[in-house]
Amino acid sequence: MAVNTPESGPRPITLVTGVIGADTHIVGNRILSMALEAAGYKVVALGALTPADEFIKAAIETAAAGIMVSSLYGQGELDCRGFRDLCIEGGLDDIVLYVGGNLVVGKQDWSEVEQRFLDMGFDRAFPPGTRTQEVVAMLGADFQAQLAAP
Amino acid sequence: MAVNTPESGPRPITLVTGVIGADTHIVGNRILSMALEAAGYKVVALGALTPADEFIKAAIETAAAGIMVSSLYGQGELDCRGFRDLCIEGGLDDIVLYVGGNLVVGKQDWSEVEQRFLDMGFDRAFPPGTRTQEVVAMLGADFQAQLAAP
Amino acid sequence: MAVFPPPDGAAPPLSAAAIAWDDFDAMRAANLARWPTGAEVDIDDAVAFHKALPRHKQLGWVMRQADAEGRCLTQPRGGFGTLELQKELMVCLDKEGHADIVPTTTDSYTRNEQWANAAQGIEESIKAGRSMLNGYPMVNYGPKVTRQLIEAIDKPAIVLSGTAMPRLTAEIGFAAGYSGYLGSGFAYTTSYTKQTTLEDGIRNYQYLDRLAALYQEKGVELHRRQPGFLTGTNIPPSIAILTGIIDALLAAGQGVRNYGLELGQTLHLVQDAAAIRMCRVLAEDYLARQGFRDMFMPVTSLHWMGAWPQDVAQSQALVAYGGTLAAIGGAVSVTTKSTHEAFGLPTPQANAEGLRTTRMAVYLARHIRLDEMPEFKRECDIIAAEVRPVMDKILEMGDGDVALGTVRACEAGIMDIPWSPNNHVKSRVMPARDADGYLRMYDCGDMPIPADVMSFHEERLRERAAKEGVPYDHDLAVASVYEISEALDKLSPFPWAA
Amino acid sequence: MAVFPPPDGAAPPLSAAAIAWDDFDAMRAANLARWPTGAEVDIDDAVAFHKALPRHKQLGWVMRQADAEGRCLTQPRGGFGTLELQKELMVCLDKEGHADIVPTTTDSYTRNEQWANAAQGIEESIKAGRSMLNGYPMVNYGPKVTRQLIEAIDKPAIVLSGTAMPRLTAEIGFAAGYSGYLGSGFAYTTSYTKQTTLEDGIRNYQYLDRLAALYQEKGVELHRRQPGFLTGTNIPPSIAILTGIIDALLAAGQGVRNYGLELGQTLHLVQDAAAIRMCRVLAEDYLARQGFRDMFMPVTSLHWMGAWPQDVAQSQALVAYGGTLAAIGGAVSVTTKSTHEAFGLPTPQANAEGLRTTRMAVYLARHIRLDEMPEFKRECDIIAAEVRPVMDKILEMGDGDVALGTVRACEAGIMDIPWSPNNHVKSRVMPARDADGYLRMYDCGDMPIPADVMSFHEERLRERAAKEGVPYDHDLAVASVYEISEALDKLSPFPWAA
Ligand code: B12
Ligand code: B12
Repeated sequence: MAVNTPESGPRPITLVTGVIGADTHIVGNRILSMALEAAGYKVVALGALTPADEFIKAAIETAAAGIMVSSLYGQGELDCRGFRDLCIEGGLDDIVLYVGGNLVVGKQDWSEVEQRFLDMGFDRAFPPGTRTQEVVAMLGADFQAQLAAP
Repeated sequence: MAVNTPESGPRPITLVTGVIGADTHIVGNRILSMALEAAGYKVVALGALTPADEFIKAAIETAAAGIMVSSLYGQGELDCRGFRDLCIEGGLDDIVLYVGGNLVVGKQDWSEVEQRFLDMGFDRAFPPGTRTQEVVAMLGADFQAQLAAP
Repeated sequence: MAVFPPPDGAAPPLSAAAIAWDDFDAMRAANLARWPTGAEVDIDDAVAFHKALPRHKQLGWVMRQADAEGRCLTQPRGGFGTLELQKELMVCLDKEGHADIVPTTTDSYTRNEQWANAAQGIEESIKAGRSMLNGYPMVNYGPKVTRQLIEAIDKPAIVLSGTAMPRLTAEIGFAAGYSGYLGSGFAYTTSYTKQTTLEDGIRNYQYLDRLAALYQEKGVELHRRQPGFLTGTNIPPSIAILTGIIDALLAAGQGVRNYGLELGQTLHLVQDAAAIRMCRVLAEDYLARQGFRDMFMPVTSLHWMGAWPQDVAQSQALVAYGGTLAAIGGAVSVTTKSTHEAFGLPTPQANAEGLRTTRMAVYLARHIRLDEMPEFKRECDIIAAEVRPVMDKILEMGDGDVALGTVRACEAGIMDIPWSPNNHVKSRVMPARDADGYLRMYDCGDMPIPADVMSFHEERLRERAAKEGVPYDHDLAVASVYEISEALDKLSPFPWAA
Repeated sequence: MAVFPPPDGAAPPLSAAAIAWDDFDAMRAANLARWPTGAEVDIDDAVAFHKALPRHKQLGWVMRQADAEGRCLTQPRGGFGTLELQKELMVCLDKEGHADIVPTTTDSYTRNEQWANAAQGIEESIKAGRSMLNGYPMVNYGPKVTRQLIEAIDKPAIVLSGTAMPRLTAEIGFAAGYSGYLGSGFAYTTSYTKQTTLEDGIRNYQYLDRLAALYQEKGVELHRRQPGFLTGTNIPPSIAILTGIIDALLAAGQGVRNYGLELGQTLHLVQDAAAIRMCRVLAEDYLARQGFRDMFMPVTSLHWMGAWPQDVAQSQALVAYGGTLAAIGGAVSVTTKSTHEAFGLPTPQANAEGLRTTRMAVYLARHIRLDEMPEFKRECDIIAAEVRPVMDKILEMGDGDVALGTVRACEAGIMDIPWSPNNHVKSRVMPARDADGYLRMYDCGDMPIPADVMSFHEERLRERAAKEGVPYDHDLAVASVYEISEALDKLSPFPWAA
């Protein structure tokens, strides 16, 4: 079941969502996608079990302004390596990249985990149990900032 | 209800038991007293809420070979100070002194707690949850050793 | 024994009647003179302080409201030897533990009115940098200083002080702004003292109850509470309920109208639900019969009061189940323990964890009720069948006066308490757990429990003895004292290993 | 998608019939050739190894024995990326956790047959000194090496491998000496895959079940198990039971006779007991109707499979209650989680703690049964009323063949799974929690649930919406996904604070 993506308002910002790698955890990603739509974004939901390259393909095709990568199953640390490079190869140099879920194996210190993913080139990483309101708020702020920037 | 103390066999060894200070925890002390009787000792059970001096008085009167002090409520560290000195004043220089229960306030490292009570002059100190079999065995061994000693 | 002074002045003969107000004034004056901080007690100032508290910090109102809304509130225990440690503890229990009711447990010297020793304990604690006392020495600090504790929290506060001598501590506690006070003459005398007579213990609590009634007269409804957990060691529901009825009648006689009844958990889901239900039903019945129709008696369920296992993980199950049992039983509040129980007083954090685990357990089970279960009804009937003949006999022996009846009934063994340290009760009654996990009576001593009920107990206990291949004797009772504290490899080993 | 290869060779049309033995030999040969360690599999050597195991290490026997003795066994989950870490983990779960059944969870690359990635994961894990994989890469290590794990423990072992592609992992696992294997074609395809067709998933598990039957033919009864927890997200009992019946029929068709059914807990005491009871009753009924009268189907209850709270203390309540629910429900085993659930794979110690807490909870509640409770009977009836029309329709659509019927029923939405990632199910069914904590259906999509049952669900859910003052819409379902994971200050705040 793919989340349908209605136009909401004049030229809405497009976002690609999906769960990366061999990860089947769709629930949070689906709820997040619903929340982003409700917030007025055009959401291209790739669903669970999505290889990294499919995110980039979809982002190019839909001229997306951001990619929301979910990883819950613990192997995100392996799956997300070089994700930013793939974007750059695809010409998406400054596309907004968020990642969230249970990003690593086991209960690890969050600040370290966050740093690992920022180093991989993600703009923001979110800890387990993050609520959608928070994500929507952050995203709004970041796009505001982008527009503001000369 | 005082545990009655029948003669068991020729000149049984007499032990004084009780719960020291303002401590009302009688259950373990009573079960211990029963177990010691079952093991053939003559038990003088002073029960709960027994001031230090009453232990010594009873031990002198009954020519006891040992005193079993219970302290559960946490204030044993205060109540047991100088217990050995009281014995010596009473002429019970080498009476066997055991102490057991929840000897201090809170969950503290046992080896330290044990040392504190050995320093106070107790021959042995027992940690929370000690079972009576263990006590009876130890006591037997210690009296054997005493007899063996020249 | 010096630590157990007789009640002040020449007292009228023991009875359940209310203390005359002018006698009471004299008694108060003498009582407050026993320690310097007594002089700080000014009841009208105290009444004003209580009235100024928001109602959600007044336990009398909070208990009534929780009962009306069908809630199960959480309350821990906790006391440390200095004001600073106690404040830190209470704030932690309030904020980190989400406690609905915040406690102050007094230390055992204070409980035994050995205030000089307590003073020394405070010093030692400050020196050692850790609490050398097992509770807060409330009398030594006095009401003025102690109010800082009430002001530090945003919940109602209750004094927990297991003793037969509460008179001065109660004056200080109420004056400090505590709106709840746990303790009663019959229950505490039989489970916390050795030589104290029941008469002395009852008189001391008649003073405390009269004091609560005095606040009531002045417009402040305090919450009094009865510690039916007794010795905490395998107390059958009927015995706990009997003590609850006795102490409630004594309190009502002094004018108390907001009186909680505590029950230690048996750890059997059905038996605990039946106990909670019948406690209130039977108490209301007996109080009404004695003419007290407006006594509010919410039931509090207590986490397992017997010996705990040393394993933190096992203890977590007892903590959580304690919340489950209270919620399903319909208790108005639950008193919690922690995973440190087997070792010593919990740290504030461990105590707060126990509260949160319990709160979650209550949330998960809040909808469940067993009312329609035949087994539940059977246990309710058994409890009633055990309580009524004993309670009726007690009242008969006192020619209708519960104070006299209780003293005489204990002398005769008609009323009895398991594992009691007190010389004035026979403590011949011996509870044990049966094959289905119910607490039964192996021996009821001289209590007039109907023969058919006792033969039911015996049959159930013989079944356990048979199952375990042990003799049917009073070791069943001793084994039942240890059972819950045993390690898992003994309690439930892998069944088929070589 | 490359990661989902079609079944080997030209396959006969899909049906529930048993795979012919000589076809099966060919299929096995091709399957084992897919990765070097496949060559290590020698079924006769494996059979000899299984027969040499003491029976208490054979899960087939252990499950039957536990069922006969009325026990509730404990089993955790657990897998790490290297042999050393995995051995340490399993020994810890056996010794420190007292686990009755010891697991090996495979990693997600292995599950998706990405063995090259798994190989890299092993190296990375060794480099990093911590597991970079979320499970044990069993195929990469192969059966010979993996036997060291079986030899390191004194309990039966089970493979946990959530995937639609179990064929090679199963060969390796059984050859290594695992006597239990979790997984099924319908449940796992609908909850663990996106594009895989039900036909492919079913065929893959027909292979696995046929392999188990082959061991049976050779005198080794293995324990197969069905993961009725599905997406773990608010699965109503009837839907879990439907998948159980479907997969059990498919397994029976291949010759399996020892087949466990797993149910994720709803966290409602009565609903879970009813689910456990009706799961077995309805499964036995439908299997008998299809001619399988000797299928042993013990039910396993699973600790909450939805989102967990971040607070360790709250999680302790879920762990303990998980044991309580399994014991009272009469489950033959309980699968445990830990207080780390919300964060990540638990450490061996945290995992062992969860086991011990659960074991104690089971001990405390082992005597309780709700059979005589009217509310229990009502829920049993509701479950039956939901399952029968759907199951009958499925069989009808397959002209008696459950494989065909299931594929067609899912296409039509007659059979549906909540929150499924799979494109071949509609996932229109929307569960939500009602005012009494029961899991109800807000929307049943195109499932033929009787109108009176659905209006009962609606009435209960409207009551909740009213109580909470929220609109009656599908946000009820979303809120129910979060509910149990909420922090206490949101879930049950102090009610009366200013
Ligand atoms: C439900 C569940 C399952 C279901 C998934 C069903 C499905 N198809 O979706 C099932 C049972 C199938 C399952 C399977 C497995 N699971 Co699982 N699962 C969970 C569980 C219990 C809840 C997840 C969930 O739905 N949460 C509810 C939603 C609403 O929250 P969420 O997913 O976290 O998403 C929110 C936020 O994270 C955030 N968010 C999510 N993505 C993104 C992305 C961006 C860009 C942003 C900004 C925010 C964001 O917003 C979302 C909405 O609020 C978690 C543990 C937990 N959290 O309690 C384990 C968990 C995620 N699973 C885990 C594992 C290991 C597995 C398995 C490998 C099997 C196993 N060993 O147990 C398999 C994986 C199979 C595979 N190939 O992926 C581990 C991961 C381990 C780790 N990271 O160290 C966890 C943490 C449990 C644990 N502690 O072991 N699981
Ligand atoms: C039952 C109980 C009570 C009952 C006691 C009833 C009675 N009159 O006996 C009641 C409810 C009245 C009670 C009251 C209090 N209790 Co209390 N109580 C317990 C509890 C739960 C079990 C004790 C018990 O009976 N165990 C069963 C028996 C068989 O075991 P045992 O007593 O440990 O004895 C065995 C061994 O220790 C050993 N042993 C005992 N004595 C001796 C002596 C010698 C020489 C030897 C060799 C061995 C030995 O052999 C015994 C038989 O196996 C413990 C915690 C726990 N253990 O789970 C707390 C506990 C002892 N109580 C405690 C406290 C603080 C109190 C109170 C101050 C109130 C409060 N703050 O909770 C009051 C004290 C009042 C007073 N003045 O003493 C604390 C002590 C704190 C500390 N040490 O840091 C404990 C540890 C609970 C806790 N963690 O807070 N309590």
